[in-house]
Amino acid sequence: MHAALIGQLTIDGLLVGGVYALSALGLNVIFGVMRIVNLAHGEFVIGAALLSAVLFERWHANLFVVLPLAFVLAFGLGALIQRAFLRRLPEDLASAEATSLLMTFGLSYFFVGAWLTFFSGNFRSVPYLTGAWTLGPFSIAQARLAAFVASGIIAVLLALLLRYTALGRSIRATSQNVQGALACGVDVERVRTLSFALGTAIAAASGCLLILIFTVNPETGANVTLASFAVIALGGLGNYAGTLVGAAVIGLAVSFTGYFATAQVAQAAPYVLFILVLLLRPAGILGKSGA
Amino acid sequence: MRRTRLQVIAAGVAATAFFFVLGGPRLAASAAEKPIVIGASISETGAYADSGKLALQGYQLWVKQRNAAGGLLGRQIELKTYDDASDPATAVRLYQRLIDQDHVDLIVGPYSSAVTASVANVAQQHHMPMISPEVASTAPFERGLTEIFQGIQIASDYVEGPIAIAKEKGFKTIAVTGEDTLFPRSVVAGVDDLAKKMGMTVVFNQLYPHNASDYSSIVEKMKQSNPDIVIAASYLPDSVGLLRAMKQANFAPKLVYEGVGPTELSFGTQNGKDADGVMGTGNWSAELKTQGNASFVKAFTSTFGHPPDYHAAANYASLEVLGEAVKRVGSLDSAKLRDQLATLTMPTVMGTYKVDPKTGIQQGYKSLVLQWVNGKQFVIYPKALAQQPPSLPFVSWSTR
Amino acid sequence: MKGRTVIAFAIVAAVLALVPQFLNGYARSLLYITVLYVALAYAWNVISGYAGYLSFGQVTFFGLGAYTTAISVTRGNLPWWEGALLGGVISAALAVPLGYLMLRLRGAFFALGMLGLAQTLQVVANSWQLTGGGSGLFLPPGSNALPAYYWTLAIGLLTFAATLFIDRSAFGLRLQALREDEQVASTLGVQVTTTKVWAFVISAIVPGLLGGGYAWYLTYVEPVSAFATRFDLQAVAMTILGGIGTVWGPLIGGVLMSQVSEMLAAQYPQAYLMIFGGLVVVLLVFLPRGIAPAVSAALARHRARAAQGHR
Amino acid sequence: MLSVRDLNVAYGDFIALHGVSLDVDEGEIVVIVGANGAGKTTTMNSIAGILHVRSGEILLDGEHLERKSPREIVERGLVLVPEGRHLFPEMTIQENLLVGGQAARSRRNLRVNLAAMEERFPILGQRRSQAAGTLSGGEQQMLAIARALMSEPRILLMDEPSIGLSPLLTARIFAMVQEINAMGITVVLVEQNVVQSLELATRAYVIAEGRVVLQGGAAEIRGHADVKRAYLGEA
Amino acid sequence: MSAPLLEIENVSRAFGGVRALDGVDLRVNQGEILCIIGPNGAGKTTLFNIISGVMRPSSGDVRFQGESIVRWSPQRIAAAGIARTYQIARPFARLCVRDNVAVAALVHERTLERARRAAQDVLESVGLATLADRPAGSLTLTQRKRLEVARALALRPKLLLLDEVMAGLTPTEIDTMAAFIEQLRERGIAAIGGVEHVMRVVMRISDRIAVLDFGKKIADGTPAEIVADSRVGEAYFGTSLDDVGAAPPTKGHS
Repeated sequence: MHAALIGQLTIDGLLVGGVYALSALGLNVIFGVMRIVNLAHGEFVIGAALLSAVLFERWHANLFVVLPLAFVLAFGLGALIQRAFLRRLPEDLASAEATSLLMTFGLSYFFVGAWLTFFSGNFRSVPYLTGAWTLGPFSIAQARLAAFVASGIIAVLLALLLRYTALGRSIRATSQNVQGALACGVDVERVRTLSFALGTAIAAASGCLLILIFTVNPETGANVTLASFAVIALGGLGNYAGTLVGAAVIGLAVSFTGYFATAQVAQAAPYVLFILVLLLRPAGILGKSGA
Repeated sequence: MRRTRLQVIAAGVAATAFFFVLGGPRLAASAAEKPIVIGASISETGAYADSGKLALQGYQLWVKQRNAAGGLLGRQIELKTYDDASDPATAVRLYQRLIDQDHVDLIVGPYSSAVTASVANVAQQHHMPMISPEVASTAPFERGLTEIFQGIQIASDYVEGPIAIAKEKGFKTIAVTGEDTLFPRSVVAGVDDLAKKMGMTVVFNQLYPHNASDYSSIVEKMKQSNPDIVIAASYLPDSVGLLRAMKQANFAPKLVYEGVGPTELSFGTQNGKDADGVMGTGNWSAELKTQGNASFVKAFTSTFGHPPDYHAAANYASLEVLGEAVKRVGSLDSAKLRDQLATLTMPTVMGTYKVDPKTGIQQGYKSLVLQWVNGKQFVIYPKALAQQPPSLPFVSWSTR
Repeated sequence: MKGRTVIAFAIVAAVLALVPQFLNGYARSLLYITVLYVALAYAWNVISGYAGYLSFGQVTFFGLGAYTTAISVTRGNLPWWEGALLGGVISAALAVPLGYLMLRLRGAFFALGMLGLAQTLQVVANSWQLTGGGSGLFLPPGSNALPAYYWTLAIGLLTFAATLFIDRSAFGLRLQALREDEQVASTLGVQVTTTKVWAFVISAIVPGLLGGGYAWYLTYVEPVSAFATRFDLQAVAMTILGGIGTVWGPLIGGVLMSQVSEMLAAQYPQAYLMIFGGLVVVLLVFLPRGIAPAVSAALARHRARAAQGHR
Repeated sequence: MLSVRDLNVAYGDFIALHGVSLDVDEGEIVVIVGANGAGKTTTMNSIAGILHVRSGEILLDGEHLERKSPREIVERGLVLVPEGRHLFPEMTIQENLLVGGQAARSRRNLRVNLAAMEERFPILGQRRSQAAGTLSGGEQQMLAIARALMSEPRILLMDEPSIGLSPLLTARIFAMVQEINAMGITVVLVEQNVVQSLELATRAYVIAEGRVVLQGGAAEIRGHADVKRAYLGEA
Repeated sequence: MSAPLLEIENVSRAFGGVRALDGVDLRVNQGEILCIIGPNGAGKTTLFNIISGVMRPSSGDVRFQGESIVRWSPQRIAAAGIARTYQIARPFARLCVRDNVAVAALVHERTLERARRAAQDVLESVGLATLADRPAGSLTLTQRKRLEVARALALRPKLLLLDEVMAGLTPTEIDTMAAFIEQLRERGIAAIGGVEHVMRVVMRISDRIAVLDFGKKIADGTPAEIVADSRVGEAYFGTSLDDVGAAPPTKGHS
């Protein structure tokens, strides 16, 4: 019985971890290319989550319609934000990093307000694939499995894009060495716009999957941002494979603390892990070493 | 150089002060033809937005009907509301604004316990009596405040029903959970004693935080404690989340009770068939044979295009009471109104309004247990008001 | 010069102390909130403006102060201002070890770490018996907002004086040096860690003290509103509007923004978040240094012209 | 072929180049020498479009480049091998080369050029799926040059290709510069290794404090007293 | 003979797998001028980082006036009398020139006012006094180099670490800087200069020269000894020093 319980908690944790991983991947792509820590990331996740909830309520639009739609919308929105604001970050304030932080902090609240206006403050969820499959002593929630599989597919597509296409190589080249990319004639401005757009679109995709599992409202974006950063902090900034490991750890931590401690502890688990990792590796998480 | 700057600052301070002074006292309305203004803040946005909107419509309907019937004291009535976004500090400022700036004649309560708890102090300071139609927890009333009155059933009554039903069926073990905020806490506060009295045992008792988004762990824990019945003191979003997590964990106890969440109509739309069998505590039902209830439901539905829920009913009833008190007093004198509200006993769509004159805690309204059966809500408790007997046990997920 | 500063300071303080006597409760409340936000913005400006460590979690100490006060009053039967004072002391005491830990982080990680800290404390408040969990704590209903106002005003004035001091002292110069380049500052003999921890403590003690007044004003403390990062958004927006890392920035930005925010909050509470957030973004593009430097530059030009005229 | 007129470049308030002018004819090897921080790299980066030019003209075959993006400049056949190589350390050697050959002008020959580079630099072929960061300094420099050649440049700007390399490797790099030139590619070379670079150059410019202080044939520059004094350590 | 001012003993430092410094020994005496020469990447800056406390060595010891300072913080080392400049000048861009120097002067002065006065004096001595109120970010490269030196001097050091202090200067300025460094000797300040090129000056001003190559010290001696060392020529210049026409030392310290 006890082993079965551990197994069940592990399954639950890993399946959720898949969605965390996707959200964190989006954040990681943006950081890699732009060196911007996007504090508004969670808001893009939540925006898409709420959109799919509303579309489901109104027209029973299912995931497979909403996800591509949200992806495209977010892609456009991301490109617009990069073109209109992030590209114009002034260089004379304390540092480029400070300015980008302040700007994305402002953006995050802008979108909290926007989602409150569009979607109201209601907590929403999508009652789609609400059942579970039984597998021996374990029950596997359909929604969780679907979200996990979809996350995996998107992550694999992203990996293929990064590895085997000219755009993907340009993105990686720019994130590894801007000067080098410029010297090779890579259109770095375009790569930045596309990367921010892509990161935002991935965030949106993860939002569409997250809402299958979680109940969210416009004000829960900050939690998602922090959880995604916790994943990256664990896995290594700019390290895509590490992201998966980090996400699994966060998923398991939430699942196990939720059971063995309290729901409150589970809620705090990503932050606490995040702070701990930061404190143990204050500079190290910028490094690409590790898993 | 420094002096110039300080002059600028001093001028700024003076200008700001001037702004405040000017913005402050306005000439009070003297003409009797002016409408009576009732002020309130409502959570149109924020965590409680869903219910807040229905609550507001309850107020609006009463004002509309009253005006059509000639108003109050021969004057028309105007409702002035702001959106407090479910934030206590904002609500406090808004009530001060309503009272000091907008010079409303009467106030009624906002939505949610947390907001009301802070606002009650403002009412007290300004000696403005206030009925709170949304605060089931008694804590805000036990602080020695003299101006607030509870316009809804008290929270600790809620679980009596489901436990009585469970007792009748011979269920023995209870798992208790709920959101860790003021109201749900008061709902489950007495559950241990009650269970003991009924010869049942609480095998699990743990709350989850506000803003929780994933309920799988807490459900897994409840499942492990293997209870006969689950009592969850939850609002709409968490009751939906909990139910879904129970389904995913393939956890089906014999009785599922989920606080106030299941009384909301969207509980049914969000859960579909999964809602069947779930119980909740209602303060009101469209089927209730209280005075004016049938016509209230009809008027509400035709005005807003959707049926009312208990928020709408409670807010509507509060204005019924306030209107009656004004009529009896014959003026807007707040001291007299206060005394009137403390002692008044009258029928409303919610039942009989009657409060403890010392604390303002509600004594008249009785709570109901509702159950979803085939996509509809039915009153199943107390027996005198029951539309049908409880449908038990809860059907296992695999056989639905 | 010094004497004149003191006199001007005293006059401003006296005016602000007397004004509420002529105001109704709502206007007092508004004045209180304005002074509160300006003081919070000043506190934020020390760690984020002068020391260059952007924090989106100073509300941690605000909530801590509010809770300390509520607990002292309800469980310790202390007068509220003693509780508020205690809140300041606890915030300062906690800020020292926290500062040593968190200030090892840089840039985004410090900012995120502080955000996470605020969330963590919110969870603690939510789950602890002492803090009343999610139900929060009720304070005895107060008679009116005046005591909270005077408390906040006094702390606000002290914070302003502290900023003046920082701007003109060796401590402030060291802070700015480490903001520009921490490593160089250290090789020039600046006690980098001590200096920035001090700045952090100042930025913590102020919200710690103010939180108590807020608890008294609201008469109710609960986790969500006590640790709302919106407080930090307000401080950020106000300081950027006025001028980050300047003496007058938080005042100018704070007074302007609280008026705007009050107008918006009553009718468009969600739009108000949009406008605050959007304003931060737009300001960073078009007026990144804020109003204060622009005003000083204009004043300097004016004075230069006047001086030429005299000659 | 390349003509730079009165180039001014600033970093914030700091002016890095004061009216630099250069001329490079087709087929030449032009070397730019000068002390650390004199403005050599700034000049190269400005020509390649990486730095924003405050004023002045950069003409390639009569076409203005000074407002063009780095990408547009590469497309016109002017390519920079930047100082410090600036490889993509976690991408494989082959991927580095592919990024180098991505320009529209050379894309259709991508595979051919890749094969050509692997043939010319056998080490790059042998280690094609190894991360670039694992190469030694000399190999990295070769990769940087090969990456630039992938876009079929007409004129190659090389910024300090011998930096940090042993004498032996430096000699190989210089030999390579001559080979590249022999392929018909015009070369502009920035070097601190004044003696050796002047040996293979046709003409030279000396830059100090953001200004061209001397220019002329390589031999002439070698003999110039000021240069000896400043850079060769002669009194 | 008195104990050396600074002793570096078997210091190594690795980054990842690369050894930036490999068992380096060095001594600097009171008032002595030591130049460390070596190509870019030879380990000069790493050595300066270790002496000034910005970096810890992987192994080995650094003693200043007989005390081990490898565990000291940079500010403690600075206050004890070791000042440094950075290869690429790093002014506090948004502070004025005077305040840039005043930060360092605060180590010895109690009040800001006095530190600013002391700073003004130092600025006088390096010829930046007229620029005292300008933001440091607006200085030219040469002025920034001077500001670096001014800040270091404001610490009233016993030992000055000058990282590539000649780099980017014109021949005339190099002469001025050389004269300045020689004058340090008279004031009893020892100096370690890291130099990549400008052999002419190195030969003239140094009491001793150490040569670093790929993290290893390959030679250490008087200028005359270094010129005579064929290994140095090979490693550093790819040819012997005679070929590049390095002048013999003008000062006979041998």
